[in-house]
Amino acid sequence: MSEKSYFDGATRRRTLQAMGAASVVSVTGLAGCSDDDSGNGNGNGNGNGNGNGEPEEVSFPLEVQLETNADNSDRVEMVELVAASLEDTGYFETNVETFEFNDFVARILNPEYGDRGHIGCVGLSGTFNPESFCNALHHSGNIGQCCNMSGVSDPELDDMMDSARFGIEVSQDPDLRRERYDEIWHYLAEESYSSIANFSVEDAIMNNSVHGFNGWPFNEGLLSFALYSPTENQVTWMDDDADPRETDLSDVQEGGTLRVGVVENPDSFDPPYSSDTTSTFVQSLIFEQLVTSDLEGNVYPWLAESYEIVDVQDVDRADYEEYMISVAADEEGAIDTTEQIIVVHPDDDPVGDDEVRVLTPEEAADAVADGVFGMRIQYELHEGVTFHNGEELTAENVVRSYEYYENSNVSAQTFDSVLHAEADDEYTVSVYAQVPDAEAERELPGVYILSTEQLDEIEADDDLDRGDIDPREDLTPIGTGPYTLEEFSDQQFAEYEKYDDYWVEEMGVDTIPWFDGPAEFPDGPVIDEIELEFIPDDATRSGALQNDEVDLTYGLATATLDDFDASDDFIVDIVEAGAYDYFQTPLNVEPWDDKRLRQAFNHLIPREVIVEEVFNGYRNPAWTDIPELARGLGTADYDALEAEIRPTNEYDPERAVELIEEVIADHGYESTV
Amino acid sequence: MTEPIIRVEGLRKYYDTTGGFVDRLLGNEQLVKAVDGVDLELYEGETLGIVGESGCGKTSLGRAMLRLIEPTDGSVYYHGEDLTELSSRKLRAVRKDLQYIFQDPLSSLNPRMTVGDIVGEPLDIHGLASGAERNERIYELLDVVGLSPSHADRYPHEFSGGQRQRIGIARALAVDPEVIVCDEPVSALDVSVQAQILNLLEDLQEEFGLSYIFIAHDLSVVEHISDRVAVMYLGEIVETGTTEEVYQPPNHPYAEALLSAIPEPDPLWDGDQILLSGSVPSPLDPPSGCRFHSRCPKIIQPDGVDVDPSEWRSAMNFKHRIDDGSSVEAVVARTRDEDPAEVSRERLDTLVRSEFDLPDRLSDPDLETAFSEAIDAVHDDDLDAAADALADRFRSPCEAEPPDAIDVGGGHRIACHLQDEQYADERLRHADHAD
Amino acid sequence: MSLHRFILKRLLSIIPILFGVSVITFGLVYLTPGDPVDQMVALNPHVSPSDEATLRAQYGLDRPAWEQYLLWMSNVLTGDFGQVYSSGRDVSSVVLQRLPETIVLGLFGWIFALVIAIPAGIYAAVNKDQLGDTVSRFLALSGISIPNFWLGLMLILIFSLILGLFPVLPPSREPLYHPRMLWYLLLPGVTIGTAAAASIMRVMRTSMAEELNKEYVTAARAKGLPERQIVLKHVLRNSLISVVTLAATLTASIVAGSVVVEVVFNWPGLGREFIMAINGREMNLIMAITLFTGFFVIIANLIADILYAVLDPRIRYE
Amino acid sequence: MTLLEVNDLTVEFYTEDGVVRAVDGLSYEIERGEKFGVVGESGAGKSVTALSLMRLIESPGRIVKGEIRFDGTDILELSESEVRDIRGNRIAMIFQDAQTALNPVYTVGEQIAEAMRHHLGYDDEEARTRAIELLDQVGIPEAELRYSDYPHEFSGGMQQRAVIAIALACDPDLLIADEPTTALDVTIEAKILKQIEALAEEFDTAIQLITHDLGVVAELCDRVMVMYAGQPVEKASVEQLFYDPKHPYTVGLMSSIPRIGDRRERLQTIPGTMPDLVEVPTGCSFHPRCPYAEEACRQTEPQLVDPDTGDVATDAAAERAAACLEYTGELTGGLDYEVTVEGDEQLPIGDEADD
Repeated sequence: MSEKSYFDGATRRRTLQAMGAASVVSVTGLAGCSDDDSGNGNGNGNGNGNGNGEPEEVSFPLEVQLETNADNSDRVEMVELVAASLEDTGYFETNVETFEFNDFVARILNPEYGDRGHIGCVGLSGTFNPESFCNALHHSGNIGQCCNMSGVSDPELDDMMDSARFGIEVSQDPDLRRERYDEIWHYLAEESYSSIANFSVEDAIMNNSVHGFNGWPFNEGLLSFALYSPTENQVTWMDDDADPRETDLSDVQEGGTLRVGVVENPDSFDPPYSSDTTSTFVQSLIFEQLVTSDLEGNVYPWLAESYEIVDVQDVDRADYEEYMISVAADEEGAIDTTEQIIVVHPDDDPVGDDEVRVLTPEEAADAVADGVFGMRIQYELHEGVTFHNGEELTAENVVRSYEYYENSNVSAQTFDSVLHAEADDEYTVSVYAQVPDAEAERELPGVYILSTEQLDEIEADDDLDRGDIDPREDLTPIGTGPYTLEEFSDQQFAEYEKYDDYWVEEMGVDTIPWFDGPAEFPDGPVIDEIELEFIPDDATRSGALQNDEVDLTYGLATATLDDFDASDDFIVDIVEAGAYDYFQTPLNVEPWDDKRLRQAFNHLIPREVIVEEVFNGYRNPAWTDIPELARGLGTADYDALEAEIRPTNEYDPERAVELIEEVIADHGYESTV
Repeated sequence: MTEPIIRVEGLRKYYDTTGGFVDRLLGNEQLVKAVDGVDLELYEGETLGIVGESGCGKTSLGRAMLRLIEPTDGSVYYHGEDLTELSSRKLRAVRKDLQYIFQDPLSSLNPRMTVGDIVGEPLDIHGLASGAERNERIYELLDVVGLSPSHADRYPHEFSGGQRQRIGIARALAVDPEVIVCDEPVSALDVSVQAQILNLLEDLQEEFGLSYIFIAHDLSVVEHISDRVAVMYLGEIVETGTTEEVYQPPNHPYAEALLSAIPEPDPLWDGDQILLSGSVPSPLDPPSGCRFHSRCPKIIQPDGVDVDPSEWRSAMNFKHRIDDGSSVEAVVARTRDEDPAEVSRERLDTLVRSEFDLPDRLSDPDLETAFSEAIDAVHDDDLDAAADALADRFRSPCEAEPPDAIDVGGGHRIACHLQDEQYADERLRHADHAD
Repeated sequence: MSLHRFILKRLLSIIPILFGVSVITFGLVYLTPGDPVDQMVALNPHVSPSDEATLRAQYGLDRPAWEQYLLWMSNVLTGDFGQVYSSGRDVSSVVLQRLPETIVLGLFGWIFALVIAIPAGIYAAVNKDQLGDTVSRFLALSGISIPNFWLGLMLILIFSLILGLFPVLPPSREPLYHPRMLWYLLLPGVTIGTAAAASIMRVMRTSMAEELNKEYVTAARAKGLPERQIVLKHVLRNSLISVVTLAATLTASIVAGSVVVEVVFNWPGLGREFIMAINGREMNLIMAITLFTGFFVIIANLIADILYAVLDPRIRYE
Repeated sequence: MTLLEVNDLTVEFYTEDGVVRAVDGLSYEIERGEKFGVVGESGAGKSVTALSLMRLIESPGRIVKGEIRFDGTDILELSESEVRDIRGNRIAMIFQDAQTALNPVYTVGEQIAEAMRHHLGYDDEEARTRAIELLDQVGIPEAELRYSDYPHEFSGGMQQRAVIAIALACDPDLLIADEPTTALDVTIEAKILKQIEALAEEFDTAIQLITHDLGVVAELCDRVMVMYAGQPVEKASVEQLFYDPKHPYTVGLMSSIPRIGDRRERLQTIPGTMPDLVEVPTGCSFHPRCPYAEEACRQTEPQLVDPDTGDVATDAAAERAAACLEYTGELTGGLDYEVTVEGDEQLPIGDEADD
């Protein structure tokens, strides 16, 4: 049975990112770089960051402490393996320290963490956006944030990362963007600021009644993707009799009930008022977005029949200055307004300044009206799409939905790119980006489209607040999605039924312009009822599957997956996912400021051994910093990239020792090795 | 007379059994008056016996005297120094001279210490001896109380009751005290052993010039060992005097009753036993006036009443029952055949008279009238009215005023209204009836 | 003192106790690193320090501890236990929804414990030092030593997965009072009650064996009463007095045990909620659950005190 | 007619230190309505004897031999349920410490009534009424109210009365009173003794009174048996015992009691203590403490004999017996003590008070 504790589930739940489920990661710590640090890694050699201020004599074997969170036993094991690997060279004396999850997060988010000279290890979750595999770890703006633990402050790298996403050129030229990311991966391989150890997989385990199921890299979309996704000709059906390994679309059976063991209780059914992956999981059967995605992250219009980037302008955030209003900010940086802050003037610092200039929705509308915006994407909506309450989808729904996302739990990630949404006519809506953004096609439409009637009801009823779209508040969520929520019992179960007037079924999947699947592909999901059972404990969830109380579950400990895989009664589905574990060496502390030592460290991570020994093969070694799922926009040629970078990430103690010896010799460090 | 070695003045010890803060706030204070204003003297070399029934406050008195429990009020002068005022440090020094022997030797001896350590402990505490000298002293003490030095290495449970009491005595003697308070030292022992211990105590007194306060409920033991005796009843001393004065003949009706009740080890002895009515009242709410009045066979009759003392006693018992009772059944018990609440007035009258051992007609007509009224009221199940009917006539001076302790000569003090000249007639009446 | 006044007094005394509990709990949570905002946004690269600060200000988390506490306290006094930060739901409604689940589970564990322990304790005491006593002593020792979660998992493995007698998941579509629940509750009830049963049994045995040696037992025998009547009437009631004490203190451990058991058996009770609350640093929820469970533990003790007096007339309400 | 006949009763206890013979070859009989005293100090085996009569000896104790004929039937031969029919019904017991003998959690009334319900088949109401009557009879005022009081609400004296009421509940033929007044104050003791005496008379109940207090024996009993170390050492009528004791132990006991009006400076004592029953001295078990002990006493175990004739008198019916070698002529020094009676009463036993 599983060794994973329930803490793991909670850990998973707490991370919020637009798409990616974040797992927690640990990093090795380097000092928080002050602004005047030259910051290109090896330029800051005086090692002033040693916690107590007294630079210690560097001598080999080098004492180093590796740190991670204690509740993730796999990660702890991995860190211990790495520590042993360091020790084996004879050049390190290691100590592994573990912390309770919350303590550890607080520890590494301290901007001074990098000064302590420790090597931290955390897990993060990336998305289809290649940026999610470099920015959070290395951008100087993320020191003390998530999750530049060691305080990487490299203006050149910052520029590279910014220019791979923002600006007219990249936003219009995906190839240019891919090239720029390739440069970043090479740069990172050379500097070795971080060492990504592995990429996770998403698992799904089901019994033989489940047919055609294919996984999705992010578990919040696992079920909705598998049930029905024309982008990949994906459909799941129930059939107790046929061999589940034969998944020909001609065998599709309609009807049945799918029972799913879900890892958490959802916080809320209100899309912007929940940030846990399970909430998205349960919402994604009910709500839909303007666009959808395939397994490589390519974006397809969905509720929108089509979309078009109609305008890109060379605007940066300072250009909104004339529309901005001035608002007070307290010492902590809290900005005193009830309006959604869309843009803070880049020259202002809420923490340092008493007043900051900000752009709120009203001024954003003004700016757009004056033609000041970064990008405009225009969406043509399908006509005849109905909500579960019969309401028809119009541009109004889209605009109201964006408004509803203001000041919500997910407003930070929504309004870091969205500037404004505006109805052009009944079925046409434009969404504006703040600056030219290569990710705009994916980022801008990242909201669920909600029922206007429901939003009106919330506004009209004194007893209802934003965030109350939830059966626990006696409000049944209403979307355009293929399933309606029939019954929900907090901490226990949710029951869905197929929505009879689902628009794809009404229109026929063939009417979707980009669809080029086979004729047998159904016009909507085929399973009649979905029952979700919320079972946080891995062992219990696994037991429920074995006892035929659920048909499918996911997120089981890797140790149990082999058993299921070996059994004829169960099928294990694995796809590579975006979560990754990474180490960061304290690059602002001597001798780690020498990139050769960091490279040596990178060579000392036994990635293959880790994957096999610790994760039972249910993870992939990170030969580059970018996983397969993000390769669409993250590299020009994935295989070539891997061929070039992989040597820097191979386990190679001999090379590591060479590098270390060079460092010792060049700096004249004492060594007794 | 010489100055007493210990003089107790107005000593009180109240125990608070109040339920807690809330009750105190509501004025529901409950105080057990275990010792309530005791005056005593102990002279050098003498044994002062303190007797009384269980619950009369003997033990509290003994312990409060040595401040083993903190007295509520009053003074205890030891060689003129008030123990109740001493600081705890000074008190400890004085304690060396004042020792205490417990009733139950087993529970007062630490079961995990050897006899040698038990006896040696006071030596250590007061720094009196150490090393070889200490051992020698322990052996000596054991020898003095009739144990062998070889016993020093054994544990209390290996000894018989009498031997344990000897150990307790040896421990008390270790510090060479002046005064020992013996709290029921022999009541747990077999008679043959009891005699041994009593003899031992007497021998030790002679040898070391000790003064004893000897607390016991056994009057024969107290008489045997004591020079002077104090008789206690409900927290008060009712009589003090030399053993002779108190015992031969007894003066206070309580002392008299106590003495008469002792079963005489002589099958042909036919002394009259005085059987006290009722049991000892609660010290939470002691009777008014003379505390003994509720049981006293010689309770004084009011002016104008002159009946047989036993009739008067019965009449008063009836009155008290009416006062305390709540229903007819409380006055006369229900039997299988009869329910006093159901019977006729006449039958009730008969039942009550038989219950309280009253004659068919009370010999005093006024009393009979009042009694009759009371029965009427009881028959109507109105006990309050019955109480009112009796209130006037059924009344004793003993209920009204507490008696002063009257010194009848040479320190012999008796606290009884009968000693008061104004009740001389009453004394005569009892003398008459004694024949 | 009358029973009414005693109960009233004890109920009043709950207030300072709960106040103390709340101060301690608040202090502990406050001193623990991290707050709800950390938990919500810590690993989200999109959230800026300013966003975090704004959130903190919104929840009042930027104020000094004492101010936060006073605010919380004054809200509680008006019956407002605040909201769950992450979902915005009323804490009181969350707690009230979970409470019956935990009470049912706890009660069931309780009843199981008593139903097993008391007869077993009687049996062991009456057959002291014989085979049955030795066996029961062994079982009791095992019962005390086996960790809850392990026992729960083993029961699921054996009775659900291997023997197929019980479902793994609670019949969530049935109301709590549905008879099917009784069947399902057996395994979690056994899990939660085993340790308690073991301790109660041992105390029952000791206490009964001790009572059996008392003179009133000889006196009862001397009356010619049958042994069965002596044990079940005279001795049992006296022995139960110490069991009641233990049983009351065990309430706390049953509450604590429910945390683990609820997770293993997927029981939607307060215990599971509590774990999530702690992970999320949901101060309001932690405080409310602590207060509620504290309240119930105190009530259990109060009931025990009343039971004492029912069992033992010598005990006065003080 | 003989109500109880005990023959050669021997009770042993198995302890870690060895076998303890708590009662050794005890024989006596009690007539209907008779008051029979058993005297001795702690450890003499009095209470064990009492419990044996009701077959209440518990492990590790065991009645190893002898017979207890009650009204012609040997109790030791009866089945457990037959014994239960006798217990509390035909033989009842008054316990020494009423406080511990009463179950603290049931009302006094209930504890009286339950035996009646059990033995006499009374219904609740009958048992209750009778219990109230009994409480009244044993001198508890307001019996009806007191019926529902709990033991702790009774004073020590009242508790003892309640225990007496329990014993009398089923109108027993034999009442075993085990130190019934030892824990009480003299004032109460006197009343209770009187009460027991009166009630025994009323119910025509025989009493086996167990006590260490010779005063109590003198007051209540017709005949007496003195026990020492598990054995009977003297049997006599109460007058004989007090005015003409035949065993040195009896003499020692009597002279060690302080008496009111006794002006002796020192009490006579019996040196030493009752022997540990694991190691009973050879010969006469009293010899180590006996002032008249001779070598023979160490060697020979004396039997109960008629002190006048020296004939063996170990059977239950023997009226007068003492276990001392003196009476079999085996002592050379003789017993040298004198009983004096102060006052002018006439001794009932004539002039053979001394030896």
